[in-house]
Amino acid sequence: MNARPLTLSDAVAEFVHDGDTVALEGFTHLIPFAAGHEIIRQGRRDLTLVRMTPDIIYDQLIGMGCVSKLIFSWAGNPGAGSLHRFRDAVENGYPHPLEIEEHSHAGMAVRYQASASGLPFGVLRGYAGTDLSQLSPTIRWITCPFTGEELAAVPALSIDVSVICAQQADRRGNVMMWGITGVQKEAVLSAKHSVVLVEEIVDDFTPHVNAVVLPSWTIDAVSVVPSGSYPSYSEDYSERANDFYAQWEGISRDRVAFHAWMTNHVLETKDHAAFMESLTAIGVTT
Amino acid sequence: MNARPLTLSDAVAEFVHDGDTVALEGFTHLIPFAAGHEIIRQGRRDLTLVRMTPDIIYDQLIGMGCVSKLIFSWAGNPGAGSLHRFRDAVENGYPHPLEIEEHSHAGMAVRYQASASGLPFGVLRGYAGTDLSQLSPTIRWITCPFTGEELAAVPALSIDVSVICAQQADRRGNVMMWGITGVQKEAVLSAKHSVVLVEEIVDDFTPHVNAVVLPSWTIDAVSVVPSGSYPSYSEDYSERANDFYAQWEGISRDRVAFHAWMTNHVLETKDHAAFMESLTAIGVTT
Amino acid sequence: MTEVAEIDTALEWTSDEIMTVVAARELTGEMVCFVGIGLPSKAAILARATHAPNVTLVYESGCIGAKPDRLPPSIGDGVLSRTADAVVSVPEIFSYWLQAGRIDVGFLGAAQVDKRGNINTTAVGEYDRPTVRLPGAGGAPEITTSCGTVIITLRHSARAFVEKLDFVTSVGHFEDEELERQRARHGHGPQVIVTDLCVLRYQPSSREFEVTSLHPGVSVEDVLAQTGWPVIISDDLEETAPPTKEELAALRRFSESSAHSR
Amino acid sequence: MTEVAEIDTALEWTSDEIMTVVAARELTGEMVCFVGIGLPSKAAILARATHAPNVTLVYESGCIGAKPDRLPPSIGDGVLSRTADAVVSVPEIFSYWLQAGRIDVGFLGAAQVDKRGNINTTAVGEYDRPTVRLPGAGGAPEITTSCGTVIITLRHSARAFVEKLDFVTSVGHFEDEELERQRARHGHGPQVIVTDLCVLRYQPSSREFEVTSLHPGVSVEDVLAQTGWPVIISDDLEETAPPTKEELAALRRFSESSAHSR
Repeated sequence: MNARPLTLSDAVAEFVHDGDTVALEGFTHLIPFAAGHEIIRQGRRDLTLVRMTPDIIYDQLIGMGCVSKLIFSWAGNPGAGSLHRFRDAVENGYPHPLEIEEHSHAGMAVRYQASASGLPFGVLRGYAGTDLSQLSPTIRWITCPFTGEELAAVPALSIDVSVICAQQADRRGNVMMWGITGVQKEAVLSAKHSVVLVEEIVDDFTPHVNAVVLPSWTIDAVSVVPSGSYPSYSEDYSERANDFYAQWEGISRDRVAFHAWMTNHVLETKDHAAFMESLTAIGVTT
Repeated sequence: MNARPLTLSDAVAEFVHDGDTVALEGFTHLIPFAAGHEIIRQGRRDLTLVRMTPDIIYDQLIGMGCVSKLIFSWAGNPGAGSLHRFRDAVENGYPHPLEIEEHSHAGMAVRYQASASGLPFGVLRGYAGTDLSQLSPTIRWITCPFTGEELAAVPALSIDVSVICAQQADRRGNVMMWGITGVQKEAVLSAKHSVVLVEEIVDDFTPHVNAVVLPSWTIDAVSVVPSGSYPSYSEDYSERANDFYAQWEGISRDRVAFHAWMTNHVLETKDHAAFMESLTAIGVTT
Repeated sequence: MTEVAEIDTALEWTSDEIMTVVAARELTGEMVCFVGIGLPSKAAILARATHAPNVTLVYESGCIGAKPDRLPPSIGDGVLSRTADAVVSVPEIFSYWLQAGRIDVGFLGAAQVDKRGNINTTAVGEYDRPTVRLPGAGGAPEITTSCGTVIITLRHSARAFVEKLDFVTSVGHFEDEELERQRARHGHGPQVIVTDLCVLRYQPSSREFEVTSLHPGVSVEDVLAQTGWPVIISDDLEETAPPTKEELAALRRFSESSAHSR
Repeated sequence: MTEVAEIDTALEWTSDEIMTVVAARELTGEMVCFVGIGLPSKAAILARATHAPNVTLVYESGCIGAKPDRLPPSIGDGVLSRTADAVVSVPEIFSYWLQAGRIDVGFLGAAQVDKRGNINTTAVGEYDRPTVRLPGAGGAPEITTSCGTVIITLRHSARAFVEKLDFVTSVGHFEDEELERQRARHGHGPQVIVTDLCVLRYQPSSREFEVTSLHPGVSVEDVLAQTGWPVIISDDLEETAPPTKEELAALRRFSESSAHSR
């Protein structure tokens, strides 16, 4: 069945439920911030979040108490600092304890690939000698039946809904993304349901270097959300708001400042357009 | 080290040796016929040929006695008939016996992927209950360490040299192909050495849907061979010579007719341009 | 071309034509179909051109959502990549698309088939020194086990419909019930065989393919004579609806444009 | 900016600058380098801008052969994808490129390092209730084992250079000799640690990192005071060649353009 056009609010209401395992994927580029904000607005609870590189939007979801478990490989604010809400949850159990299941990037990538391939596990040369391999029940060892070599095995990810950003959808609901496309194709193909935020709908796609097209029938809903990746970026549509990433260090370090910011800009805005306006109102160039 | 520009003759002389395991990959599109012909001209012997879909060029190499073993998954002349030289070798041992190691497409694809990934084996859900899995020492069983499910395991391919066609190279030796790109990227990344035949050298690549770029440093030699894929095709450069595929049924069925054709068009032509002229001379539209 | 037009008016058809038309009818709605070369490709394109315009065609060459307006002479034809929604690598088509269970219907030909829908496309005679070496497995073993259901099409003859395959290239349904249960977790396997004589459907009760429909002018005796095992004739045996004028016109139109494209 | 120009003339430098310059010198010729975020990225870009223009930069975001003319604030910056020879998916970069052994040099930062080049980027304190939760493994475990060699860069302090890691995120060299032999089949592991005080190189004889070069103005005592284990000082101890005018100019030029791009 082809993708349906839905508002982001309707898409989140329909496809993201309390207790779900959710991947909002993106690798610096094309991070679905608008969807994370909408999940916070709708007050989802007890989510298991999956992502190789959880960044500010996961920090926000964790800090707002939406998340009970995080599956990830690198949780930071690249080049700018820490994810203080993530750290506060792990170090101090605030706002409540956060279960973590962590891997290396290579391990997470293989878990996505296994899942997208319909396999129960994947194999990699990795983890040998690491403490992660000692403590994680999701890292086991397997012997090559041809060479006898020992390799690491990791289980496929089981994801209820993946949300990604892409630059464009066509009128039939096929979506196209380009630039750094990360693990988003695998995220969509790993999930039972998927929602794609796009900058715009076009009549026909123009070829791009490294373009990835996901056919309409692999997607449940397409939502048009201009700048839906802000403060991340959409190649050829927007620039990354590096200032915002730097400022997050200050906002997120303090619990009160964090909650004030989230209230002003997320809880009290009705959608992504209003969120962007709320930033403009305080002098942020968006 | 970046790819070197070499004539096809020099590239074959330097990188394809008697006894080597060689993959001339291509999936209907971009099949490196000119390289196969040059291997025949240079009289290579005892080759192990690898390809998912051996077609006419492998039929020619087998018929000319260059090949001692074939690793493959589907050997036919699609839509047109049989590979009679391949069949003659398997059914009658002519010109000499041919060892075969066969897989399904899925199995071959996983073998290429494992090799390109530096893994000793790959896993797939396949082969269960097939006679192939009974007789092939390259199909074994492996148990998922998380679910207990039994899956097939296949060993990585070990390839000395891969030869592929691409549409373009740039001046630094990066190559770009588009249209149906098959398993050619994996073939190059699986092999110790690789040679790429291109239609032309360009200053800059133009974006194409589904373009695959291989960086110069993953390739040993780039040879400019216009229409080097004939009678296969190069999207945006040439059309597939479907007539030729149909005619091959007649040429290849008879040992004498086959040798006469190979002598006239391959052994007695000095290069691919001369091969193409020899076809024009007998009224074939190339 | 004149000849074709005459046949069209009289609504006569060749045995290959009815086989293609009847196979095409198995594709409906928004099915996603994995298409092999030859008759399967012809039937799938016909379905899209007639009653099932929303069927998605996936080719093992990596073309997803191809919309060919003529019969491609191969599954790697440029018309497939140029009209596809997405083109992916061959390893990806087998891993992320076929193995992952994203395909509703697989469409296979065969050299030999048995009563459980096992097929042979590898060798006739001894494997090590075959009398006829066939092309081999190709995508078939994983198509039969990974697609939701599978349609098999081949010409009906006692050489093709055999009691025992010379080589099991692809498993239809296991004799062993436990193996069959495991297999069915990933797809229902072959459910229908369309030949130039009749339609056979898999019956879970008998665990065999049974003849459920005879093409116009074909008798039970014709089918029995061309089947190498005592094939069960369904109690609800029907006569296949003959090809319609529209079906034949569409089939001939793109076969013609294919001939032109030569 | 005036300040920078003054320092430039006097050939003075910050401790971060000398660390970056010295790390950059480790990249030469046509090395293919896997670049992490922060100082590694800065050093790799500096190497390309000065003595090693033919070094190929590969980023875990999938950018192969990126040619940034400024310091990207993240490894997923648009300047990387726009200038790359090829952009591939993140799963592909780890499987076909890193794991396959196509990378000559990996470039890693760390929060803690020990005498064998094991690194911790996971947690300080107990794993289950850490005093400082760090970002985690990222690409590091497989970078250390799959690259030909690995360069580690971090600021030198007794908190960072520890006798025993709180958590082994990535293995440098195994204590067990048999494990170390197996590991070495896929790459030589960390060979150099560049800090703001000195350079340490792995010595197969002692199986430890030894101080081989002190930066100008740094004493052995300074290094010992900031190292949490009795680090071996090489018999062939040298003084690090100071940053040249050209190196500093290039480093400051792209740091400046990075600041502008904000």
